[in-house]
Amino acid sequence: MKTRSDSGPVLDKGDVLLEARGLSKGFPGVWEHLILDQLDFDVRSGEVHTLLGENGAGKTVIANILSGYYEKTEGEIRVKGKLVHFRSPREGLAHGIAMVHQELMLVPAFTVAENIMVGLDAPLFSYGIAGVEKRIQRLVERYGLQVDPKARVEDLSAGQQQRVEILKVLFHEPEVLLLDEPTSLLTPSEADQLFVVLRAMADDGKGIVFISHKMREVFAVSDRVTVLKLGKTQGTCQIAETNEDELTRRTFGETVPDYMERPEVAHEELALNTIEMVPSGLEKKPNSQGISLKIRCGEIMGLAGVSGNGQTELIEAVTGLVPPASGEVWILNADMTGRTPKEFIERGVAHIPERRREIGIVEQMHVAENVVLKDYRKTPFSKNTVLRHQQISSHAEKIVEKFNALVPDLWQTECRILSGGNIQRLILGRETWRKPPVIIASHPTEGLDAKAIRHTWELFLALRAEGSAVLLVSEDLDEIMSLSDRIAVMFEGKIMGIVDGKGADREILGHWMAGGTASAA
Amino acid sequence: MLVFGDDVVSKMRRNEVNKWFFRMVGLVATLFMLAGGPFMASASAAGKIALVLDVGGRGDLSFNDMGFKGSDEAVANLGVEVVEIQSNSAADYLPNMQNAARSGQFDLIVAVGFLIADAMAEVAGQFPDQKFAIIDVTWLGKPNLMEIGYEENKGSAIVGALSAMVAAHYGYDKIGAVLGIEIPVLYKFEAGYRYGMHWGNAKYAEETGKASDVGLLWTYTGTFSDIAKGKAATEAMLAQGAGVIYNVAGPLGIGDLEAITEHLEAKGKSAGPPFMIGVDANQDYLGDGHRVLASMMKRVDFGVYSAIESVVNGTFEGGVQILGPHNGGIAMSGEQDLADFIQFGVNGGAIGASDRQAIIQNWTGMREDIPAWIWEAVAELQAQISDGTAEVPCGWCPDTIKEIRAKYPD
Amino acid sequence: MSSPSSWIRNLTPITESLLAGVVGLVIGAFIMLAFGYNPLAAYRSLFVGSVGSVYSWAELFANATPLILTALTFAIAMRGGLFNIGAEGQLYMGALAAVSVSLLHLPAPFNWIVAILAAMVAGMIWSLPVALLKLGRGVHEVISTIMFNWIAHFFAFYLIANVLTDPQRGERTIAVSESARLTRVFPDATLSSGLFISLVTVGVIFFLLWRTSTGFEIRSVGYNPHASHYAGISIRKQVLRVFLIGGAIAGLAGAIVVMGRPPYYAVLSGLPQLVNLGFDGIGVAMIGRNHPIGIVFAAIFFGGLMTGGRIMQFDPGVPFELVRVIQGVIILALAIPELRRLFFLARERLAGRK
Amino acid sequence: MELTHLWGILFISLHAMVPITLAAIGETIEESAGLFNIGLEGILLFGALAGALGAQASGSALVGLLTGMGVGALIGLVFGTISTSLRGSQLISGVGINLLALGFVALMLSVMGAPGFHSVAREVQVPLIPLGVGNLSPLVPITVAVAIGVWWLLRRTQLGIWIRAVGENPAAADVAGIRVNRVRLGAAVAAGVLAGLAGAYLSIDWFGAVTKEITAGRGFIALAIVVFSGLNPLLALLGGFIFGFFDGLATWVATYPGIKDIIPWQFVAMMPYVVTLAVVAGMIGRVRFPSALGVPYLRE
Repeated sequence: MKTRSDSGPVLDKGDVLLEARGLSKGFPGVWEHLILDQLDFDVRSGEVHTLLGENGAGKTVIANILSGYYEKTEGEIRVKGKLVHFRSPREGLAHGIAMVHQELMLVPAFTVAENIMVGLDAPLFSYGIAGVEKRIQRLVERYGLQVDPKARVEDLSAGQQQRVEILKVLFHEPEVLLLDEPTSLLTPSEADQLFVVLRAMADDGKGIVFISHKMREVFAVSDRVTVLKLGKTQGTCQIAETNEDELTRRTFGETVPDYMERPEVAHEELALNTIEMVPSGLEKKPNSQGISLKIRCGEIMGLAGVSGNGQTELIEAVTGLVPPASGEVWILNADMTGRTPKEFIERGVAHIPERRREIGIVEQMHVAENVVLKDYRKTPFSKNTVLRHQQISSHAEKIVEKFNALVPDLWQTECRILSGGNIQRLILGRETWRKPPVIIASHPTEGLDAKAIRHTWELFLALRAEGSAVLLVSEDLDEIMSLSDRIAVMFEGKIMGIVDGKGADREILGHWMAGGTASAA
Repeated sequence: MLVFGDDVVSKMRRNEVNKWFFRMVGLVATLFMLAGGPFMASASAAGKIALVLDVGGRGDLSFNDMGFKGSDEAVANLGVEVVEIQSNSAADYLPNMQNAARSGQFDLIVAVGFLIADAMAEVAGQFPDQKFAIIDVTWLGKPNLMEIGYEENKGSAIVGALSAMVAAHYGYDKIGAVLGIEIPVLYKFEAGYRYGMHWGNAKYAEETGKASDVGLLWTYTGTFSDIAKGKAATEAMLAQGAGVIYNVAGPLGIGDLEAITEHLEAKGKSAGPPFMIGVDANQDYLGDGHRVLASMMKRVDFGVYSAIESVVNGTFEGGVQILGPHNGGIAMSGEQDLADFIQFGVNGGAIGASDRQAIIQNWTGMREDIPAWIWEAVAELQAQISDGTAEVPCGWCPDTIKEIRAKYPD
Repeated sequence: MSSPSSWIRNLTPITESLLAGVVGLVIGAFIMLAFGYNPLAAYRSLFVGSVGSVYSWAELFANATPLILTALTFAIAMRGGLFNIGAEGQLYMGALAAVSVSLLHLPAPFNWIVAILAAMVAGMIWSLPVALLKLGRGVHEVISTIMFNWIAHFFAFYLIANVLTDPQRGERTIAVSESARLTRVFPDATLSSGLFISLVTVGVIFFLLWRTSTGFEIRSVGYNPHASHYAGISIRKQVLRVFLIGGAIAGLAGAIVVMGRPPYYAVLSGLPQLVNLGFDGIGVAMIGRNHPIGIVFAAIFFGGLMTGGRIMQFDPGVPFELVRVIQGVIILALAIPELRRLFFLARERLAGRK
Repeated sequence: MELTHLWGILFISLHAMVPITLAAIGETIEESAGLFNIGLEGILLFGALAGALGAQASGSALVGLLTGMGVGALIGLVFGTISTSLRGSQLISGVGINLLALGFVALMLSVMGAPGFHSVAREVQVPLIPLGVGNLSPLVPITVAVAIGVWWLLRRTQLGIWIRAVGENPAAADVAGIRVNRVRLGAAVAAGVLAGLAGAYLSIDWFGAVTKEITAGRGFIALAIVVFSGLNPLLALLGGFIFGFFDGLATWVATYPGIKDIIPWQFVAMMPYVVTLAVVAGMIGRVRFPSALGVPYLRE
């Protein structure tokens, strides 16, 4: 497949397409240190250049600056040797630089074609939707990015939405494509398909910048790799000249254990029990079937799966946020089907939500208020509906201290100015201080540094030792395998299988995550 | 994130702005203090008058504007100075009256509108040496207060008779009344109009030998401001065969007349019938002079003017004065005051000065087209009302208006 | 927490509001010049007329009294994430309910309390369908409050003309009985003890919002309904609460106007003493940043403009409409958070030029 | 009921529909782009005054309509600037516009002769189209055309895609290279133009006069109609007609002899409001508004 795009320029392999020298970026007032510090980086025609690094290493910021969405603080950027200064993403696009954002930059109410039209430079009163749909079809066929141009984006799965994002930039025939963690929403096989696409585009002479923190992917697709740590480059090398261990060391500093040893906790009582339960929102899926999930007290159940396969709906059902479409939810031997979130909380269900800024906290309220977001109505924090600030303060202080949250002031600081990591610390503290019998944790360590991740894991194990049941929902297979007593895999609203955490086979899990039906050994 | 960055920068600047700001506030306050001499200004030679209006304010081309007309004439003829005080809310009535009285600079304070009655009662008692006058109120009884009441029912009876006879003459079997908010003063208009219609029907039968059964269409629109209601109500009445529409809702007359104008235009005509009857002021000049048949003039201007005049002449006396057909305080519009009111309309921007001649011509033509006996009949009723032989009912409250509606049905 | 610099920073909203006030007055001055009035003389009257004497202060507070309450109605809804512009209609109902209590001829000590309670209940009843339509049928409160305001308008007209009519004085309803009238603070000013009821309400709402779990829930839902649902707070309950509390306060405003605004103590036909109090409350709430204390200051400011505006008509002869123009410009200026910064930049630039 | 009555009520409804619908459609454009302007009432009032003055100064109704639109555009520009580049509060500036208009228009009228009132000569009013059964204002078909045109604009053009994208997800639009604030400003000006036209219609077509209270709450009714329509201009047209119909019907029916014995006029007058509420409550499904409605856009 060597068909060139209709308008794409002919490029020689190996030419430097995009080059950054001494790139720095600071957010004064928010971060004391520079988020990017004197970074050199380039991407050449015909290569896939991976930016590898932990969360918070500055990968996204680089991409945002190179594509024109952020302005750099210092340094220079050249496109094919010519010094440029982008003030907007559109200027970046005009120079052939396009970015696919990690968070979806889509209009949910629009169709796929309409979403693509948003970025077109068409005359005001034209309406080229038919042409756009046709061209999408062509791109879909060429790159195997299966998606219906007439479908409404909000009806698509996360993986499909990701494809729309890629289609959106492909439409502009970019020379350099920056993809920020594009696989985070894809199944392993979808990711592999994407890599084929990226390869094909590189072979077309485009330069691909691929951002990832997953080692497997780095080796699957890259030509070169640059490791980034806390805004500083740890060096660039050809993929052929390095290996996984070396990269892991450079990226994370240490390797994670496969399975954290822990003593047996023998409880027979069921903490969470769903009986043929179909979460609301999944009942319309083809062959939806009831989920029967049983978690004993003192057990950590890992729930693996690619996002968008029903985990969110399952969590909503077992926390009472949305009553299930059918079936029953039991918590500690009480039928909680159809009860309110408040009743679930009172029954002892803690919930560490995935969308922490959106539902985990009230951003405009102060730190202290957020710490008691679920407890303000209980003694000692209020008495006869009157809040007792003294008690709330000292409690919040304790939580902040115990979880090392960086918080300027309990009653002056609105939560919105806190970083994601600090918010997560507050939420972890709020949800676990009562030692709840049931903890539903969704991506609990996302955005935390390595030390905090370690703390969190230890916290879960400690709670487990005291008899708490944990439902750990994560896309990070490493985390799930390290922590879980048992691992369940979810795909398209169904539980594909459950295996013991100790000695779980990564390949079988991956197979289930992609919808395969292989049985556990 | 940039936003937060900005905020931090701005916070550093805020303190400085604050300090600077307080200095400025101080400066402004000082300026205020320095700006004036003593607060009360001196009174002019012939006298200074305060005119306190209710919330309707000016621009109704009827009641309130008539009050102004009276004071304007006093300015011109008597050399007094007049200060207009508008009320934004009923809460302003008492303070406005008090402020005027307390200032001591006014020789007379005139309140226009019965809603101010309670405020007047209090202030007139508080300031026994201040002279007051009030329009549309007759029940307060203070020695320093001239109360001027109007017999709107009688005037409405006269135009009611005219409406019924003209409608019958042009072959219509209905007349209409578009009223504003349901208030007692409007009951008086309604009562009189009903009486007049029945009188006119009887007179028509008597004069022509043909039975006349012109009926009444009427509606309270609940507004003195939404012109659309006047227009829609008038259109409805025209569709039901009304030949004359009585506007008893101030500015809604604009809509009444617009409806009539468009109704005529659709027939390729400009002159009525159908006609409108104007209210309070002489509104005959509107509609090119030939779509407003007549107006029930409530001479608020006379009331205001005579109160001012009595102060200037030193003949001011407290007590009730009733203005009605007998003394010209209530009258049907006639030729003598048409020119006067054309000027009123020109000043108000309602018509252009160049239209004057055409309007007078049209108006004369309109009136001449109506048989002389009708005008004579109207004059006869007016005389009967003046000498008391014709007793026009006056519906001041809901119960009496119900009786009147039963006695003089639609 | 209480360093001097933070103290002055806490004043920022106040200085911002004052700055907007000054900008409004300056632009108003130019408009006056354009219409041929002397702005200095006008502002002197405005100033002296609003704060120049005890009497003018009393009038200022009398004007502020109902505005504080209608602004609270709007503000508490805004705090709860709802756009309740129904104070206008609820106010009418409250006023009429307070008047109708005098039909009961209750003994003196209870009379005023019953009248106030009746008004609050009437206000709540009038806002209940708004809440129910929202909860049950998803009808946006902007639609329902606008419609209910108009329905209240005509319903009030009906009651005034047919049910509560004073048999001797058809232009108004029966009066509130003597024993239910709120005491006048000064013999000749229209200020009554209603002011204290307003201020107590401010205190109650302040306490409710920031010192009780109910207020916690209202604010939490207002900021983020999703997170509140997650935290176990019933959103539906807050919607109901916010409308009922708001309705009660607006009803109270109506009661205070008829019970404590001499000389009427009755509802006049056409509702001239009530119309627009609800809508003006929205402006007051916005200037006061939907904060009870801010609302008190904003209401004083509005009340001052109204009071001084009366005097402006006397000597300089500036028409009352101009006060509204100034109010409008001030509110527009208040809408601009950047004003402070623009102002600073302008000053910097001027200083640089020297 | 006779046929003439049906025609009469129809014409009243159509004429009442015009100002509400035009203002509502303007607001629809604006809200599609994410701006919420509560100041419609004020723009209508400014438009009414400007229309009358323009028509009289030029002697042409067309110029009057254009003047109304121009002044509306100016107010829209002020609102848009405050709400976009100045990052101001849309609600507060809307309330400010309402108050400013209330004061300014009354002030203007008071220096123009009779305070509070200004009439427009018949010759410079918009000429009506005689249809035999009644006279129709040309603004009626224009309003229908505007509704269809704006529907087309929002749903079937590139510009419409941009406007709606800016309202639904300004960050996504920004990434796609759309100047969010510029589009919003344009939408605010367009809304001002339509509201200004609606205002001019009041003074130089429907009533032939300006008064200080000429709008009588129509701006707020238009806001309600926008909510009713769920930002579909065609539904706004329908909503405007329904309201206009029942408003006209109420006033019309109240004139019938005998009706007052059955039901007091005050209850008849409530009809348009009750019916609108009932229709909205009876609609299936909740209306959906742009996700970013009312939220100022700041690039992170």
